[in-house]
Amino acid sequence: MIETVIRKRIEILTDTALVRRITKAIDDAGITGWTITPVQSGKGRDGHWREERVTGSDKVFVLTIAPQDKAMALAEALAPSLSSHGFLLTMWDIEVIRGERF
Amino acid sequence: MIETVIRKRIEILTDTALVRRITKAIDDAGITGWTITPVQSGKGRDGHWREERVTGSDKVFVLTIAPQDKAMALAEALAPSLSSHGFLLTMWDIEVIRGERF
Amino acid sequence: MIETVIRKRIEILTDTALVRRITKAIDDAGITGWTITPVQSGKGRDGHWREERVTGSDKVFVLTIAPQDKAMALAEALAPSLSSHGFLLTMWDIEVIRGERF
Amino acid sequence: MDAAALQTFTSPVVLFFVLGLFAAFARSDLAIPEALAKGMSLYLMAAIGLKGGVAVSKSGLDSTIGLALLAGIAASFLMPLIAFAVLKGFGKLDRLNSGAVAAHYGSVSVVTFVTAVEIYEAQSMPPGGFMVAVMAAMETPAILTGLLLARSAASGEKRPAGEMFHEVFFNASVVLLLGAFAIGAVSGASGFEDVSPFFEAGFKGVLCLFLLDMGLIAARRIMDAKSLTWRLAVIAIAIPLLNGVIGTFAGAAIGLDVGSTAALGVLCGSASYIAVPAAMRLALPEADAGIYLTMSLSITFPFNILINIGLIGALANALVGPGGMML
Amino acid sequence: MDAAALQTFTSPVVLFFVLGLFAAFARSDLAIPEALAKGMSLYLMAAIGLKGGVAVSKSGLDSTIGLALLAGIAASFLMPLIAFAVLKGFGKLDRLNSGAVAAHYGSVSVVTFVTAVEIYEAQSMPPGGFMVAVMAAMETPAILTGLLLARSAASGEKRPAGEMFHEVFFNASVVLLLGAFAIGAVSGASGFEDVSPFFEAGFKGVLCLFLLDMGLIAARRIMDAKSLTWRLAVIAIAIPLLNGVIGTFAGAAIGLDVGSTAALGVLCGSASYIAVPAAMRLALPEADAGIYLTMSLSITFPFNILINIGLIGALANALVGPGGMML
Amino acid sequence: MDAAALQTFTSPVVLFFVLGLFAAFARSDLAIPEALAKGMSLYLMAAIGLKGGVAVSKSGLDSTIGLALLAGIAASFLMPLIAFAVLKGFGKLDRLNSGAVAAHYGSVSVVTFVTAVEIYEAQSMPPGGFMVAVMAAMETPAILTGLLLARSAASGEKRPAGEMFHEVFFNASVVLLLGAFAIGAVSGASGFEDVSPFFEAGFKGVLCLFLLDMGLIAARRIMDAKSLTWRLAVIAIAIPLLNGVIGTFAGAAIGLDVGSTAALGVLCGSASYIAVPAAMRLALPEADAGIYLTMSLSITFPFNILINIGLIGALANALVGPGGMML
Ligand SMILES: Nc1ncnc2c1ncn2[C@@H]1O[C@H](COP(=O)(O)O)[C@@H](O)[C@H]1O
Ligand SMILES: Nc1ncnc2c1ncn2[C@@H]1O[C@H](COP(=O)(O)O)[C@@H](O)[C@H]1O
Ligand SMILES: Nc1ncnc2c1ncn2[C@@H]1O[C@H](COP(=O)(O)O)[C@@H](O)[C@H]1O
Ligand code: NA
Ligand code: NA
Ligand code: NA
Repeated sequence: MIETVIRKRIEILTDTALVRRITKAIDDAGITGWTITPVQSGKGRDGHWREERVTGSDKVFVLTIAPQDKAMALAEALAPSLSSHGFLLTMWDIEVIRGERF
Repeated sequence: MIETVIRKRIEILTDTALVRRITKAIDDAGITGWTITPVQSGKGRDGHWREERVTGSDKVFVLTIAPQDKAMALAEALAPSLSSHGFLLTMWDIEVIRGERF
Repeated sequence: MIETVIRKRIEILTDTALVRRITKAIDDAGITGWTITPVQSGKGRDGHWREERVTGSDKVFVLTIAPQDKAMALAEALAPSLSSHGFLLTMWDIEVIRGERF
Repeated sequence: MDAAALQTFTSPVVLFFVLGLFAAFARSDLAIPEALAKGMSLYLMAAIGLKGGVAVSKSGLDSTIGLALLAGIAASFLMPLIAFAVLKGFGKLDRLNSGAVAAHYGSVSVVTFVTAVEIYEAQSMPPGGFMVAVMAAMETPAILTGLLLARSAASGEKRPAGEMFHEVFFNASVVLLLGAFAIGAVSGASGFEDVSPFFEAGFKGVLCLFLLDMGLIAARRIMDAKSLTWRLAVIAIAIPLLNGVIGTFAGAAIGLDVGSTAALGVLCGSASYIAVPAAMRLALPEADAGIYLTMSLSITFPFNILINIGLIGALANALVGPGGMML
Repeated sequence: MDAAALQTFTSPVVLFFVLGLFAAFARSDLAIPEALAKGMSLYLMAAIGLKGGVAVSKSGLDSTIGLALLAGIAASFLMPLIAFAVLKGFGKLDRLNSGAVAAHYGSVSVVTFVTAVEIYEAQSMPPGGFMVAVMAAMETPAILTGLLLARSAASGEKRPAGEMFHEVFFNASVVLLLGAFAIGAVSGASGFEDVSPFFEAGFKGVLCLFLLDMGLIAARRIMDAKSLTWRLAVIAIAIPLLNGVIGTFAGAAIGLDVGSTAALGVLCGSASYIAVPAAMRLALPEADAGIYLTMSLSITFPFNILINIGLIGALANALVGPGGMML
Repeated sequence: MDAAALQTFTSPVVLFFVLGLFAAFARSDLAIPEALAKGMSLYLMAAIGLKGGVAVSKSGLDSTIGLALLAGIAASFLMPLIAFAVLKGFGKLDRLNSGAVAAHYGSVSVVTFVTAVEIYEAQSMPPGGFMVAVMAAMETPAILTGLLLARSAASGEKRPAGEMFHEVFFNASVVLLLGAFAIGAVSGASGFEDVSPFFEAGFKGVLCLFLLDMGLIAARRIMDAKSLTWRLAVIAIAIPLLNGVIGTFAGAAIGLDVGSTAALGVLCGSASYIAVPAAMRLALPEADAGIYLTMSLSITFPFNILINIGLIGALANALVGPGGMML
């Protein structure tokens, strides 16, 4: 049986224009890496929104895998921006193989 | 320490053509929003399928975050279509910050 | 109340060029299907990487839903490649409806 | 017809399609990004619509055009009936899938039409510009017939009729084709001149790359196909032959010129693989997409491009060409 | 001006925009893939930059060009002040959102400019090539003014000034416009000849498809708009009218030819919906994107394309055209 | 040669590449959507293949063409040996990475070739159309040599030889280049005429935008590069110089015309950054992509475009040009 360890997976929905702030926060939290995946459209309190790269109004998911403590530090660091910038942050426990990397 | 609350994250794989039905069901369940992310290809019982926008046979993920009761109501509402339309629905518990939004 | 069953969701981040090996491993593990979603960019030990389809250096997520035993068999089968090929594998428990399909 | 048939196989447009088929069968990893394929299909529709509109702004409207429109619409409504009977009988498909497939054969394929226009123009029998409007008019009526045929078999919620009609009239390709047609008619030859380097000069080249992609898709699909029986494969060749002949005779009967006669034949013989599949996903999700897409895209489409366009051209020539039977 | 105004509405470029509006309002599913829309906007900027540079390499630099640049930069810095006052007063917007919206009206819309150039060229009053450089220079100063106006209202972290200045000078569209302009100036007419089939002949056709997409986006956005009041809608028409008049008089005052005068008017009257929204997301994330995008993209942009370009052209003609008041 | 060298730097094609480098170094957010970049690279390969095929259909086949093909294939097989020795010795790379990098330098870069053809045509020394076939033939043999060299170092599963051979012959770019070449040869000048507005007139413009993107990618990659040593940077310039000279002498020796001689030099001097990296990911996943991509894409590619193409052209001229040494 291979060994797995528990880590947190954090996914943050954010405006493309603000990605650098998030990834900087991830780096600052001492997390080893991140991955960005595309998003097509969505609806929130602001009403329906569509991917409109022409007007620069598109969003992406930034996802990162980190040990519990670093994950909480990241969430803590981002919390103030969550309301002002309309980020959406979700996290949950996952199992990873090669846990020493994260 | 920031506070997190537990919500359900539901992800539904569906034909692009049927997205409106899903998002309508989400709105009807009283859930605050949804996000759509692209899908490239996949294999299921129907055999290998590729993103073929030319023939309109592409799929997307619709994901939505909701409290337990609304999530179950949504799953209940979509259940009949699951077999007829070949949706794939997965859900799991996540922690969110700013839980009052969902 | 509809019935849900617990399955494992496995997501593997991999080079596009290596996708076929992963899907072959999934098929070999007797899992019913898989879905591929796009990835835009990321940072790991190798430094910042961007989606560069021109040079073929892009990545995707391969995700598959399977019962516990088959999921572990898959993880076991992929483990050796994880270090040599730089895959990133995460998995967690989810609830699915129509569990008999997976 | 020999020289003409040969010409088909030395045309870069057709050869790129063959290259796509070949590359897919050889399991090459050649692929066209979807955004680009989508863009090319929008371009082709805008260009063909514009050209048609400009042509009509020159030639004006007459009763033949009205007749051609009526014939096209009638054909789109009625052709699914034949297909349905054959699919249920010889094809052994159930009512639901027979209806879904039948709708595809009543509708049309824009790219088949466009390729036929290129080929007929090279054979000095250019179809009239108004045939673009006929094509747009034929796209969606078949959907209604197909649904009526399948309906009693479909379980689950029925879609409101309003939603269906909206789709028939405001479907993306109908809007773009007719919109560009109207723009061409309004701005006429002088307005078109400015945009013609883009929409006219580039046309065949874009068609080459688009057919390369279609070749890839058609061949890859058939290699994955699971639900296709030999009976269905036979039908996917027999129906375009039959409908092609019907359409060509109809064109000759209402007095169209030779190019337009052939074009009507091609429209009748062609099968939709864009608008109708999308509609069927919505209206008849239980129908097997593996069947209707494989038949229309992987068998009928290549058969039309490589063989049927040539046959229909020859028939039209024999009927209303120089020295034709019906002149 | 009647014939000219009519000409606007028979130009395929404008008609495709109308088609886009129509398709979106009719809730058709017509859509242009984003990668393509982005590509077309890069193409349009590269092409217009090149053309401007080649024109300047022919005509050389003179003091008028310097004056035009100065006038443009001054306008971009100052126009947000007027807009800000109107938005806070009549528009009843708060300080933060007033500043954010004002920045958009000080900056420019590349596509509005490009469409105006096409229309004025068809009316035999082509703007000078150097106006491309004026446009590039006008894109970003307004961002600074808008931020200063909004700043005291903005909570949270302030962005370092260095980051702001970097964005003003190395913004993607500024770099591409000025870079292509420099390439055109360096390689001149002979170097341009080789690439002109792509960048010149294809230009209007690409503009057609791009405006089709803009029509779709503009109309869809306004149908979803929630935060738009009638006061804001009125302002989104009044400001381009006012700024257009100011810019046209400024152009006449510094002695520009009739086409360049009109072009300066259009630049002043147009509102950014690419560079400035992106900057506002970064610098003023609390501002409501629903307001500024809907105003600039869904009201001002269509108003400029369909009406204001024509009005400004007529005004420029009256001022410095043949027999104009100021000659 | 001075005028010719200068000409390189007033060519829009090269200037757009420089603009891309500049924008990336200035950390501008300018970016080309990947779908578009992929599409442009497919377009360039289809166009160059077609043109080559049409040229051969005019000139016919002769023994020189056969010799050029043989020389190219031999070079692709053998050049990795030199590179491997240098990389292990001077470069201090391990066996595995030396083999992986060596494969890149044995193979070719389509865009370098295409740019060279544009530049040599402007200098009135157009390479022969058959050089496209030579290029296609040179793409993949180097992969085999590179793998043999690296293999003993590679751990883990070995790939079946069949899979490797399939990739060598049915690699996307090989299929597209040779397929389009065959289409050009079959349909000849008359068939090409129809599609030439798209594939010929648009060619240089597309190349401009593609090189803009390449400049962005090359510069951004080197700014992120971690594993690059100064020794490797020196090698990434020395090998294209050396291989360029070898290829040019080989071309002269087998009696190619001056343009084709230079083109063979450029093919030998260029390094793959598409086909070979993709193959290495599959076959040698443990090799460091940061090394081989940065060397071939961020150093060798710009060096070839900006300097080496000019040098090789001058050498070819000195050898077999008018009054050349070897005539
Ligand atoms: N309950 C939800 N589930 C999933 N995504 C959501 C939800 N609420 C908001 N979103 C996403 O977050 C974005 C911004 O939401 P808001 O800040 O509410 O306007 C929306 O465009 C959606 O993509
Ligand atoms: N901690 C992490 N969280 C999320 N994604 C990661 C993480 N570490 C690495 N990655 C992703 O995995 C890819 C390869 O990582 P590496 O093998 O460390 O170079 C990166 O480009 C990222 O996309
Ligand atoms: N076990 C699975 N894991 C992940 N995705 C799946 C799985 N089974 C099916 N899918 C996805 O669901 C789609 C439809 O599946 P099916 O309804 O079985 O044809 C496939 O194309 C896959 O993208
Ligand atoms: Na038909
Ligand atoms: Na303005
Ligand atoms: Na080489």
